[in-house]
This record gives sequence, structure tokens and C-alpha cells, in this order.
Amino acid sequence: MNEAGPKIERNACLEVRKRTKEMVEAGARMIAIVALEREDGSIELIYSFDRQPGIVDFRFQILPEWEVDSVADIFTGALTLEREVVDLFGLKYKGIPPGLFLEAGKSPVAPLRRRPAPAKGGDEDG
Amino acid sequence: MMTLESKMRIRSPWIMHFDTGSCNGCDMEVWALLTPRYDIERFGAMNRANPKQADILLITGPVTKRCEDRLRNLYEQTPEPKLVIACGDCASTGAPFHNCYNVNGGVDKVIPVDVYVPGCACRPEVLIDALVLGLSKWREKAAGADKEAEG
Amino acid sequence: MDLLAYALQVLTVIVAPLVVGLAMGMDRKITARMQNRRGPPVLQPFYDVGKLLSKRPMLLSELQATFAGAALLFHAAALALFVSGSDLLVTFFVSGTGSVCLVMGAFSARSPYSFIGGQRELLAILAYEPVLFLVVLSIGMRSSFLVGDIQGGLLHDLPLVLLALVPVLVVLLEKSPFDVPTAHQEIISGPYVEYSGPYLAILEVARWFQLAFVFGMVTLFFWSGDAVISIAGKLALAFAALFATIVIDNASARLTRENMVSFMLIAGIGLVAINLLVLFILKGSI
Amino acid sequence: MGRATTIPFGPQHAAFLEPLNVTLTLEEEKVVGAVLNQGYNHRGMEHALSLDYRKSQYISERVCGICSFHHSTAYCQGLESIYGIDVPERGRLIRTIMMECQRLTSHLLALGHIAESVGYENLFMQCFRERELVMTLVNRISGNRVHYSMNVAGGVKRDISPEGLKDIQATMSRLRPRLRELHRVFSRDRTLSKRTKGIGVLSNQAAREWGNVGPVSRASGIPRDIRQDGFAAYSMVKFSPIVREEGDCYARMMVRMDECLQSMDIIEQCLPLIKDGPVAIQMKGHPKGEAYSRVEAPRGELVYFIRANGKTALERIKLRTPALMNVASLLAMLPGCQLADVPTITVSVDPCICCTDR
Repeated sequence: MNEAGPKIERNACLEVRKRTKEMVEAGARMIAIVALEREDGSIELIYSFDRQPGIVDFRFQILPEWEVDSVADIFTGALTLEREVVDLFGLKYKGIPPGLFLEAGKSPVAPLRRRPAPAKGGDEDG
Repeated sequence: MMTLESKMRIRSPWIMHFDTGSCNGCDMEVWALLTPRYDIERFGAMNRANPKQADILLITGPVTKRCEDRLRNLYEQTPEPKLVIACGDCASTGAPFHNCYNVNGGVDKVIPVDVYVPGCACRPEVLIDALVLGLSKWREKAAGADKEAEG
Repeated sequence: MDLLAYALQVLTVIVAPLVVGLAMGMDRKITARMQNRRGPPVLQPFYDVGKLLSKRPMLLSELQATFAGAALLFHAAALALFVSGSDLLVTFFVSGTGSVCLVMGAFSARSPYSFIGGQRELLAILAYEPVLFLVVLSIGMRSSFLVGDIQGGLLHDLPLVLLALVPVLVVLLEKSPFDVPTAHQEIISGPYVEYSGPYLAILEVARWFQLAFVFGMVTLFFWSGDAVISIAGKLALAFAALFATIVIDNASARLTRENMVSFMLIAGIGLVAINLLVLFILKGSI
Repeated sequence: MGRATTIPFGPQHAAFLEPLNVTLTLEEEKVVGAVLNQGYNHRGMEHALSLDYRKSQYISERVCGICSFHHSTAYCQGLESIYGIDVPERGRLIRTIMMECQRLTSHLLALGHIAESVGYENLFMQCFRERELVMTLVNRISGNRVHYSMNVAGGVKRDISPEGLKDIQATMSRLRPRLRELHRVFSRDRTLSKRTKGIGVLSNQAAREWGNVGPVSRASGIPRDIRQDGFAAYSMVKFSPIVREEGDCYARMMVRMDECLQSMDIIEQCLPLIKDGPVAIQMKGHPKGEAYSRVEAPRGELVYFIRANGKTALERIKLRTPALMNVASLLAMLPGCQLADVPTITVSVDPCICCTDR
């Protein structure tokens, strides 16, 4: 396990489509999108694929307010997986609406985030 | 006073089952009640799956936030006299899920409950026992409601 | 008409639906036994109706209650006409009106499930009423349209017509494969879905009257000079028909609307036609 | 008519055991559009599981009551691979037996559910009658009907006595003729096949795109069964995945029926392999590291991703349940079917909503 994790890169949000495409074309089946919040408040995303005989994945690290490209048109089943991340981590996915699991107004927002997103000066909403 | 009416009432409890976020363990046991080994049709119970025609609501699960309104709605649609049975630990107190962020922690946080059934998952035998207990409570409740109507 | 016969008829109109209620209880018991269960007590349908009457009424619209009452009235009238020995055709049409009232009640509720249930019930009526009509017609042609005048010979001459009544009963008793209008797992209970409490009880009793009329038609097929044998035979025949539907129910899944309509029309009309044709060839007249 | 009506199917509905809402757009009775609304069962299990790794075995069973043992096995396997230890053979065999018992109960539930959804009451009752045999068997072995509580990281905490093994063998011998009879009914009954054959077809291509798993994917001709990877004791037994090509409700139903018979075979193969020995080994220290863990639950591939950082709280635990993928693919099957087929199609993917929503 890499302690430092991948570098926080803006490009990763766009590259995800290319890498998913490579995987799917190689005959892999997406099994999960794991999101987790790291100590520094950035989000690590792990896209796992079943490419026999084992699991392969690619991972990258982003800031929570960045918008990630959706891969639902490359692999249809990814839609639910992405909606799940949107709900549980409050991430933004291009064209993916929230509300798969959480009831607006009643459930906590982004419940799996350890702490509210660190204040980022004035560039965030409001 | 045991009127003919209340005699018939306790012989014909129609149930409606609603899962409000349980792990399915209790739900399976509720279904097992309908099947040959436990067969609650012996007591005249029928699964109507329709709140308007139900007498007894069997509620499983700790009531998730999204189910909350739906449960209240179902309860309101059920005509009086009615009975609510909270099946299993999580429906009674939310126990196994007490640390979860999206649950209300028990059916009684949302609607009044008449009978609590222990067990995780609750066994069918206990459910039958709860049903019978519920029917005797129902008799009292119905008698009370009748008195109210007269008074 | 002397008073005794009159009193007997009134008594029959009251007792017949109760017998049907008992038969429903037996039906549930036998079904349960076939499914390796113990089943409810035989008097269960009466407990259910009694309980429903004691529930607090809840209605979506006034019309619902009106149509429920109308259905009861028409079905009861049909049975009364039948028992008093009047024209079978008139009885048939009055009973049909009662069924249409149920559909209207379903439509008046303004709920999607009830609406679909009403549509399906209408389709079921279109499927079984022609068969029932042909049965009435062949009974009438063979013997008499006046119920009071029908005397024997029907079972012997029209066995396939009696057989054609079995699928009709399957629809009316809401049993698979043709319980399409009330499909529990699809539209919960179709036209009944928005009814509750006393109004559901009214509909249930209306159904008993309707079934009493249809079972009454089954009993017409048996007749004997001896009153005791006659009544015993009639009951046995009705019970055999009920048992047949129970067996069918327990050995089949629910079919679709299209299957129901095509089966009822082809099999029902076919059976009646074959019977009449054979009868015509053998006897030279219908 | 041509006028479209919208009807809500669920969350409380006669055909569904669990709260799933399918909003259907109907033209007459033809389904022209379907929207799935989930989340009625979302409790937040991933959060609860990550609080304390020592208690998570208990909670992992409560994710789903139908495949509870598979969940706890997946969780324990994950921890074991973080610790880097091998479970003793006896423990692995006991896990395999219990998992197959649970597969039997789950598949019989699913089959009964399908029969119920087409109004075949009698068959539903028969399925549940045979299911009770297995339920009482696991009750005798583990003391519980639903949550067996037999798993622990490192093995199992409850051994099966020699009498228990005999009991399993006896139950399997009793069950086999009954399941054969059920198999005969499910495969040959005419009204049932009329309602399931050619209904809700999921093509091989679509199954790959939606990432379907388990019996649903195998009914669409994808020969993938995680048990072949040989977790627990599956490397010690012989079996081959059951695959059908049609991809309709009938195929999904029959795959489950055949898998029931297969499960009994696997159990009977495991029984003579059990030798005396420890059932579990102790683990020391807090876990540190990350692992994927996969098991073949009754509904398909169940994935646990665990990352631990040497504290009692896990850094992240992620569940990808099989039903999540399968339920989503309903959107590919529902449009174009009749209203009457909606319950059958929905039930035929075995929608375990407590797994889907967690």
C-alpha cells in the first residue's frame, strides 16, 4: 500500500474515461468504484476491474470540489456506482444526479466524509 | 363484554407487511409465517399487502429516512381499529443499526407501536406469539374505541 | 302461488349466499390442505365479513359506495329472479349489470391500480359473459328459458356445456390461471383495491350472490323427481364444479389477459358448439 | 388508448418483499418507461462497518439477512488477507458448507418468490416447505435461523460435531428427491413456462455492459462464477458453473434451480473431506493494509474492499453487492414488457434491496 498515494492531479478527472475504455476494451468488467477520504481532505478514487484471473484497478486522487468525468456511456453499469459516490461523498460527476440513497433534507449530506471539506478561500460556492 | 363483533375481529386479522430498512432476516420470517410450516392462515390471517384492507401492520426494520413518510402514510391509510407490530430488534429499538446515520432507530419514533417482537432476526414462533398477544390487545383497544364512540 | 312456496323462495334467496360463503370457507380449507397447510376455519369468510363491517368506513368518493350498493342490489335481484323461477335470460342480464357496477365502482376511485383493475375486470366480463350467455341459450333451447320449468335431462344431453361453465367459475372465483382482474401480485386486488371496511364487505356479499346464481345454473343440470335426491345431486354437482376450480388453481400459474380472453372464447364457445352439434346429429334437433 | 399513465410500483407492494419503487409509464398495459427509485433501505452500513473492525463481523451479517454468511465470510476473508494468514482446512470446509446451505435457502426463496409473482401459490408453498428443511438444519448447527454468527476473522468460531455432519448428510438425502421433484415442476409446468419463457430478455451483450453478476449473468451466457477462483474450500471440490443462453426469466429461474442441486453436490463432496483439526487461528495486533475480498453470494459476486491503518476503526470499507448491479439492469429489461410481467421480471433478478441500498 502506498502511503503517499497517487498525486493530486486535475488531469485524472478527465483521464478516467481513457483508462476505463482501455480496461473495458481489454475485456475487463468494472466491479466497483471505491472512494475514500484521505487525511489531507482529498478524495482517492479506485476503479476496480475484474480482469481474469484477478482484480486490477487504477486509482487517482482529486480534490472534492473537482468534477469527475462519468464513464457510464462506456460501461453502463458504472452509473449506479457513480451515483453512489455522488451521494456518499458529495463528489460531482458530470451529468450524474444525486439522490440514489439519501433523502434530501432528512439524511446527512455526504455521510462518509470524515469532516466538512476544508475551507478553500473564496472560490467555493458562497 | 365480548360482542359478536369483537369476536369476529380477533378471528380475522388481515396483515400487511412493510420493510422499512431491515436486513431481510425478519422479512423472510414474516413470509415463512404464511407457508406450510407456520401457516398463520390457521388464525384467519391473510396477507393483503394493502393498507386500506389491513388490520395489523407488521413492520420490520429501523425505519430509514426515506421510508419514514411512506410508513406514516401507510399507517394513516389503515382504517381503525388497527394494530402495529414492530418485528425484530431493529424495528423495536434500532439496535443493530444504532450507529447508522440514515435510520430513525425504531418504528415507535414514527408511528405508535402496540407489540414489540424481540430477536435478531425474530423467529417465526415469536412472531406468532406476538400476533396472538396483539389480538388480545386489539380486543381491549377495540372495546375502548367502541366506548369512546358511544360516549 | 301459495304462501309456503313463497316463503321457501325467500328463504332460498337468503340461504343460498350463506351456502356460497360456506363453500368459500371450504375452498380456502381445501386449498390450504393441497398446499400442505392447515388452513383457516371453514367459517372464515363470515368472520372476515363480520370484521370488515366493524371497521371504520373510509371512502375516496361517494360514487364508490353507490356502485358497491348497486352491485349488491343487482346480484341479489338476479338471484331472486332465478329462485322465483323466472326467465333465465333476464336473470343473466341483471347479473351482468351487477358485474358492470363493480367496474364502475373501480373506475370511480381515481387510483391507477383501481383503474387498471377495472379495465381488466371489464375484459374478464367480455370474456366470460358470452360463454355464460351461450350456456343460458343452450339450456333454454334444450329445455326452457323459465327456470321453474327446467326438469332434468340437461346433464345427460349437455355435458360439455357444463364443462364450459368451469372456466367461467375459475374467473368468477378469482383463481389462477384466470384471476387476471384481481391479480394480487400485479395490481394487489384490482377493482377492490380502494375499497375498505364495510364497503369491501358489501362487495364480498355481492360476490356471494353472484356466485350463488352461477352455481345455481350448475345445479340446473341435475334434476330428479325425488326432492331429497334432487337437492343432494344438485349440491354434489356444485361441489364437484368448485373442486375442479380448486384443482386448476393449484396446478397453474396466472396467465395473461390475452390468454384469458382467447381461451375463454375459443374453449367456452367451442365446447358449447360441439355439444350442440353432436346433440343435433344424434337427436335431429337441439 | 395511446394515453400514457404513470403508476408507482412499490415501495410497499404485494409482489415485493422489500421496498423498491419502480415508477412505470404505461400505455394501455404496455410498459414504455421505467424509473428505479432505490434507497428505501439505505442505513449506512459502510459507515457502521468501519467503526470497529472487531465488531464488524456482527454488523456485516446484518447487511443482508438472506446472504448473511456470505457477507461475514467476505469480511473475514478480507481481514485474513490483510493479516496474511491461511484459515485451517476444517474451518474453510465448514465455511463452504454453511455458504452452500445459505445458497440453498436463498435460491429456494427466490424460486418461491418467482412462483408467487405469477400467482402460482401452490409452488410457492412447496418451495418454502423444502426451504424449511434447510432452515431447521442450519438452526440445529448454528443455533440461528438467519444470522449464523459462525464466522470470525481467522476461521469459524463454532465447530460442527460428528452428529452434526451426519445430520447434514441425512438432510441432504431427504432434500434431494424433493428438489428433483421441484426441478421437474419448474422445468415442465406449462403455465409457468408460458409466463417466464421469452419474458424480460437480457442479452449477453447487455449483461456485459450492465456488469451483471451471478445467476443473472450466467443465465445470459456469461460463464463466470467466483467460486472457481477457489476461495474457502471451493478449490477442493469439483463443479462447473451453470450457464444458459436464453437470458429470459425462465433461464434465470432454471439456473437457480440447477444451482440448488449443485449446492447439494458441493456439500456432499465437502462432508468426507472434513478431518480433525483446528477451526480457527488467532490473530494478533490491529490490521494494517488493504485487501479486496470476493465471494460468490447467492446473487453473485460480492466484493469487499477493506483498508485498515492499524487502528480499531477501519479507514475505509466498501461493499459492492451483487444486487446493486443486477437491480440496475432492470432498466434494460422492463421497457416494452407488459404490466403483468413486471413483478416476474423484477423478482427474477432476485432484487435484494437491503444489499442494494445497504
